[in-house]
Amino acid sequence: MSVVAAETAEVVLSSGWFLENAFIIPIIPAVAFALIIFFGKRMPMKGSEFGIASMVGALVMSVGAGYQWIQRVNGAPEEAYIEPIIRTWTWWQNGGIPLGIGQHIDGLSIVILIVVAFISTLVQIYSTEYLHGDRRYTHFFASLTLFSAGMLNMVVAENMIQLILGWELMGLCSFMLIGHWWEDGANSRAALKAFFTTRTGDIGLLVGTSVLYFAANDWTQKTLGVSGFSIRGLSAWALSGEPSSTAITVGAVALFIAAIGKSGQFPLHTWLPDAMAGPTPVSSLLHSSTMVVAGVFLVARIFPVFYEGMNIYGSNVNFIIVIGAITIVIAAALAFVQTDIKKVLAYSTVSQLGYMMMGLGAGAWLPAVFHIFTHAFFKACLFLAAGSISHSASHHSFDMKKDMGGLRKFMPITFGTWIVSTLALAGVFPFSGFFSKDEIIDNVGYAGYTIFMWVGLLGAFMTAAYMTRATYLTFFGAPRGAAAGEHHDEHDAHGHDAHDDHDAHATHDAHAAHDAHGHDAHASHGPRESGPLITIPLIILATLAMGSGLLNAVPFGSEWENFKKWIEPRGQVVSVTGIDHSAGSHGESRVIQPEARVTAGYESDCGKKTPTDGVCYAPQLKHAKFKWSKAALSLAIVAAGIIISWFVSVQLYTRRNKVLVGLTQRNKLLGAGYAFLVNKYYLDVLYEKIIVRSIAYPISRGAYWINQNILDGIVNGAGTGSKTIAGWVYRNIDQRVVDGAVNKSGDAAQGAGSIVRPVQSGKVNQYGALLFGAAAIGALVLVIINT
Amino acid sequence: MFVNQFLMLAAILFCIGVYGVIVRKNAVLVLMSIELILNSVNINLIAFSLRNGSADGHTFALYVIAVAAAEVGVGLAMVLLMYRNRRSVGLDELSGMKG
Amino acid sequence: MEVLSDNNWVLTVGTFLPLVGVLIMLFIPKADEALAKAVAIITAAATLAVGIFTLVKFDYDKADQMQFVAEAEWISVIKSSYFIGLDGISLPLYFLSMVITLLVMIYSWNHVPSPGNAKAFFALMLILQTGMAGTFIARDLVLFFVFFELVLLPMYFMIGVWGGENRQYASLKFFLYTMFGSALMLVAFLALFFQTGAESFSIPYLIEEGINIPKNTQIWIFAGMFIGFAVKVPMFPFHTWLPDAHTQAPTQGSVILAAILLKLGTYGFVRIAIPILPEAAKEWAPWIGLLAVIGIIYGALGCLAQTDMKRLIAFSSVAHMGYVMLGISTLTEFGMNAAMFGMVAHGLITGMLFFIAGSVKERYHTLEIKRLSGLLVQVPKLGWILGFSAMASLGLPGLAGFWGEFPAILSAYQPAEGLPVGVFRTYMVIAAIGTVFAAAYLLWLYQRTAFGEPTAEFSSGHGHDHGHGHGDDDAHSDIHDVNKFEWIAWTPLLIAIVVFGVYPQLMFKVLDPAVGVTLKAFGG
Amino acid sequence: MIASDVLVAQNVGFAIIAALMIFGALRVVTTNNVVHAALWLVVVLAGAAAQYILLAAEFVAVTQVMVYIGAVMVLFLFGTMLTRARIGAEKDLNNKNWYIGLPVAGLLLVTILIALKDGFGDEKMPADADLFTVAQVSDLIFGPYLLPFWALSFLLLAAVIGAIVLARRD
Repeated sequence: MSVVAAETAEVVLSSGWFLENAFIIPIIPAVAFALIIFFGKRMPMKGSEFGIASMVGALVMSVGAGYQWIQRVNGAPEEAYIEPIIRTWTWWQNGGIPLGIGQHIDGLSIVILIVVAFISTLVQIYSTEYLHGDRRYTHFFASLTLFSAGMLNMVVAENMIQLILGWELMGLCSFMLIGHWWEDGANSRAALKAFFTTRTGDIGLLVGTSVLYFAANDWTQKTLGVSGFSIRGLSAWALSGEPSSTAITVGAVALFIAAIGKSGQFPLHTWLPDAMAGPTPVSSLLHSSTMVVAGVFLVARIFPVFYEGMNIYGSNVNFIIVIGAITIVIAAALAFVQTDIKKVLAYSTVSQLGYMMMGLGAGAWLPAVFHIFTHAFFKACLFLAAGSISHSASHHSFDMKKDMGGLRKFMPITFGTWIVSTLALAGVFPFSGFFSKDEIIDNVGYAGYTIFMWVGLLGAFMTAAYMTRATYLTFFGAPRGAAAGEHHDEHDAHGHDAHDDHDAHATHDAHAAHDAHGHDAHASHGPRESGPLITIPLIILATLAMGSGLLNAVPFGSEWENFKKWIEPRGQVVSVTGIDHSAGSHGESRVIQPEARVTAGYESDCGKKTPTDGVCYAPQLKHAKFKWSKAALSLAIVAAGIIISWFVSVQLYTRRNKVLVGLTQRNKLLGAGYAFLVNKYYLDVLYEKIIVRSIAYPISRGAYWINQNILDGIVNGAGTGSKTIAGWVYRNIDQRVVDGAVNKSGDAAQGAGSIVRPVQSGKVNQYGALLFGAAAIGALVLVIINT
Repeated sequence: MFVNQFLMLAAILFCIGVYGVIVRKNAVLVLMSIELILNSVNINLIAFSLRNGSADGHTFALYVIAVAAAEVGVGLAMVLLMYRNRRSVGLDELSGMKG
Repeated sequence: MEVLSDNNWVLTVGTFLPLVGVLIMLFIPKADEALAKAVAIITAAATLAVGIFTLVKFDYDKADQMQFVAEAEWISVIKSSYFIGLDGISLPLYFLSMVITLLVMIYSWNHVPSPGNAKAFFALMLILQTGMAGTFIARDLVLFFVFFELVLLPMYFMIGVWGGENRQYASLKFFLYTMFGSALMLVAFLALFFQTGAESFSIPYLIEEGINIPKNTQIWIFAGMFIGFAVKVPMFPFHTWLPDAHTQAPTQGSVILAAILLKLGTYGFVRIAIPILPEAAKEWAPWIGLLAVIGIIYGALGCLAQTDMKRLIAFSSVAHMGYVMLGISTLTEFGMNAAMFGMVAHGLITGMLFFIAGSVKERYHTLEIKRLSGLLVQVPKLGWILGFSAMASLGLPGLAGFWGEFPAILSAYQPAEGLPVGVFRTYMVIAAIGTVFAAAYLLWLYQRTAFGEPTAEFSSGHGHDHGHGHGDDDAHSDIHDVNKFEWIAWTPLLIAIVVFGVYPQLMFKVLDPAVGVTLKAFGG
Repeated sequence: MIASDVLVAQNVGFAIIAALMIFGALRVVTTNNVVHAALWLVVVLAGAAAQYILLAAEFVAVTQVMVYIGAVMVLFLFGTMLTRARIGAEKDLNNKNWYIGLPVAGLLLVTILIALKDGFGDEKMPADADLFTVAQVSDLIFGPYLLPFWALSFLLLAAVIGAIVLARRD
């Protein structure tokens, strides 16, 4: 193989305008945001045109970049490491060290860029119809566009600080979008909760970034001429064998906590379902396909840090994989007891994110990223379908049991897209989900994490089951409630599902949405298919949900593994001669080698032993050999899930089977389990009722009390202290309260003993006399002793 | 000059002050007597600092003067308050601390 | 240190021009308020013009050196001279003070708090301006002290005369508290003077000499300065004057107090205490850090307990200055830069928040969070600006607040050598947790005041299908959205918040070299 | 010889001043007129200042004059004015415990005198003692005695605040 190295040593990687200027992509929507804010209201389409235009622009540029990246990869030799395109400008400085902002474009960022831009475009188009006539239509598009700017910026980020910038911007936008209908307290509370929870996770982000910076900075400055924030620097440093295991482990764990918060992993997953209080397009974009994968993206982005920090491959269990596995199961379990269709999808999102995390934890980097890719399409599609249902069929209710059922007749397109995406989510061959999820499970097993492979299979079973239940409740059986055309007003919406107030919120905000819509037409006629602005995005997404899996169809042989070829960073040692060390030049652009040469031998395997002649940017990853036997197993499990769930649903919801109906009421154990699930394992109780309450009320009150009474007391003591003494004297002089004073000083006197009591004449002079008399006697004694 | 002449002068002043503190009823006068005591102490300090040939005594004499000033200030303020409250500065009406 | 003293008249003019304005105002009849205001604002504008000229003439490649240096005999008896100069650390604050004063005055055009008397009010603000600007350019301890105290009186009157119900108490507390601080500070200065051979009060000289002071004496002197400055900052536990002063002060007072006055303390640390007494600074740093993080958490908790919007903002200042002090206490360039940036950012953001609080008060005649609701419905622009400022205040990246907060936390991971690393790393984690609290109280405030529907008592006459409480529309007639004076006064602040947030290098480029010089003693 | 003259002069001066002081002090504690008492106190304080000069402590003497006779006495007079309607003699300035006061004071005096007698006997002051300069004093204040100095400034501050708060009418 080293022969290959020799002859490829002179290969120059191709580049192109789109790759060189990918940093513009986030700037487009940022500008659009400003335009919407300032001129949006005056535009004919109330500012949405800016948003859509910017998204299209971003999409075009991303695709262009993607094309050129593929050229770049194809131009390179088989195993060669593909130099990412990195540009930095001085953003701020410290101690003379310039710290940059710029772009770091490689396969990963390209994929996410395209996904984000693409789905944002569709969702914005969809929203023009869905939020038509909304009171804050313009603000909605402003936030949506700003969100895209944040996400894209995070994706192209060259260093951690820039990444944090995008990360927090997304948090802000999700706050504004979840609370879009803030007239209703429930929505604004949900928004607060979402922002607050992710912010809690961000502690990890801040701490982890700091730790890694100080641990890595010297090495990166010396070796690569970049700061300890730079992603490239961190990756190389992590694999260089430099880092002390504690530093990198602490850093990795801290960063992963941030990922937990953002990606709704256990135990910080509780905010995501509540986030469904936002308008459906928001749920579809932010809380299923893009923003929530930010955590996963973070892990994938600086994977080497986690690879070393968590000792992936090296041990048969680690933090990431455990969290991922737990999340898969608990979230899937929760999805069974939801009556709100959006909440089912929310929990399924959480569970799928668990898959991605588990994959990354097991070193299955590629399948995880691929799952981000496919999941984005089918999950967005599912949410938009749910939105379409509530928009046109169920009168802005999301309650499957109350307001849906039998809708497949009324809305065939929505139904079809829903089914396709459901199958994809369940991982049925040949839909996209199969190729990504099954790969994850397969690789997890292959990497030696057998238990977790079984957890994954269990998750697949549950996924299939709860999606079947949701499908049945929504599209089959007899129409109920609004689906049957009847208009229930706000009050019984409040009444229903007393045990789970979040459903109440969901229905409630549906009404807020309805107020916002202004036109009350839905009340009159029954369900119907939605308009083209809604269905066309659905169809597009469904198509991708079906087909996108073929990009990396492992079962069909290696020539189908384009995704792997284009995206996966190759764990090769790269000689650092290519990189110019003219760092620190203020201001002007600093291009680090768009055309790095590929040198060094291929046989040295990054991540296993430390590189000698050069640096590694990525560990060499294992890839499972695909076997139909294993696939068959998982497919069988999925099929079982679907069939069983279908049977149960029919019995439970249509036939009203005596055995099943009310089982949870009859059977103590099941009842308890049901309550446990309905209350989300009581985590919310812990967070809101116990932790937040205690801080918000007793603790802060206590601190404030200390402030007012102790600190302030000491301060005022200087002035009012003497005042009180005087007041005390005054009170005692005052004849009217003399008794009380007598008692008071009486207590003091009793302390001294009732013998001395008569001495307490209260006359200052006598006290003086006593004092000096005692002194005199004491002095006399001393004199006598000494003489 | 003897050391004692100063010390004894101080002692005499001190005792006169003590007497004043005990027998005087008017609060202002009591304060004055206290001033006498403080001054006698100062004289001692200065005398000793001359005897020992170090300036420490001076320092502390200065400190004592400052403290005395503060004490008079607060003392008179309290007397004022007391007078305001009950039109008299007689200390022996202040029998509130009676046990 | 080499000093550049070309066009050295700039600073003197920039500092004392407001006093000239005051002189002119003395001859304006009290009745003619408009004229008085006009004169005052023109003076402030002229001052700002001088400031801009300074900004232009400033040699940014030599930001680490003192520029526009002027030195003249002053009080030769005590070897104190009129010695002024400007370097990268002073420049932003010096300029900020001018901007804030002008904006506050513009805002005051139609917001003169009761009991009126615009002439005196504006005159006081001009005097304040001189004091603030002077403090930032003084290079001589006595001069510094004079300016430092000059700030005190106008603020005392501002609170005591134009303040709220409880103004007597608040102003007296503010005054005595700060006096007490500066008394110790003065003693410390004198001690420093004598310890360095009673040669000179000039700061550069003292920086040269200070290192030779025996360590124990240094520690005591530092203690004196520490209390003097800490009261001004204010650091826990010397902060209790702040909420009262802020709550009682008129809007303009609060803004100036938050934007500039609090910075005098931190500036004192950076400019005087730490470079002159490095040894003592090292000894004290862990304790300063401790108080800083206590302040962060404690201020946040204080905020959560508030029911009054303005008081909440006041407490948030305690928390934010905690970050600044944490940065300073690390004695590293990272920390100092963060602290300096944080000062300016806090000045802009909290100033903005106080403006908003003032306008809300003016419209609703209350700041009770309970009674305020649905600002976004009744005064949408004001509501969004409040949201923006809250976001900036909780340190959202892309806005100015972040650059004071994050690097400060970052720097605590690796303090200057000689400081206990473990301790500071603990501080770092606590400070990071503080950011969550910041988010909590600010967003909670925002959710309670801006979101939802207006409360019944204010919603009447606004067409919302809610219980028309006691429909006295005259009480609500003044609930209007942002007016033009407010726009003029606020826009620069808002723009600055965004600009510094998006491109912090603007300021770091100026600060960084100067900070490096300040920390020479620590091998920074 | 001259030295001895000086010494003599000193001793004479001391005797006269001491006598004045003692007499003044006695009047302070016995007079029936508060204002007179204050004025007698002035005599004593001035005497003390004189004694300081004899004891080679100009600075303290000056301070004594300034602080006491300048400030404290004024305070006293003000106190007198403010607390008493009319100036002039009056009866009930003393209470009835002279029978306690005299013995206590006497006992104390005797004891101290005895102690001093066999404490110092007829030890003499160093005749050629040179004056203490202000510089020496200030060195001490800002050197070893810095801490008490601060404590003192705290005390003064507290006194100021206290006085304000007490005397304010509210």
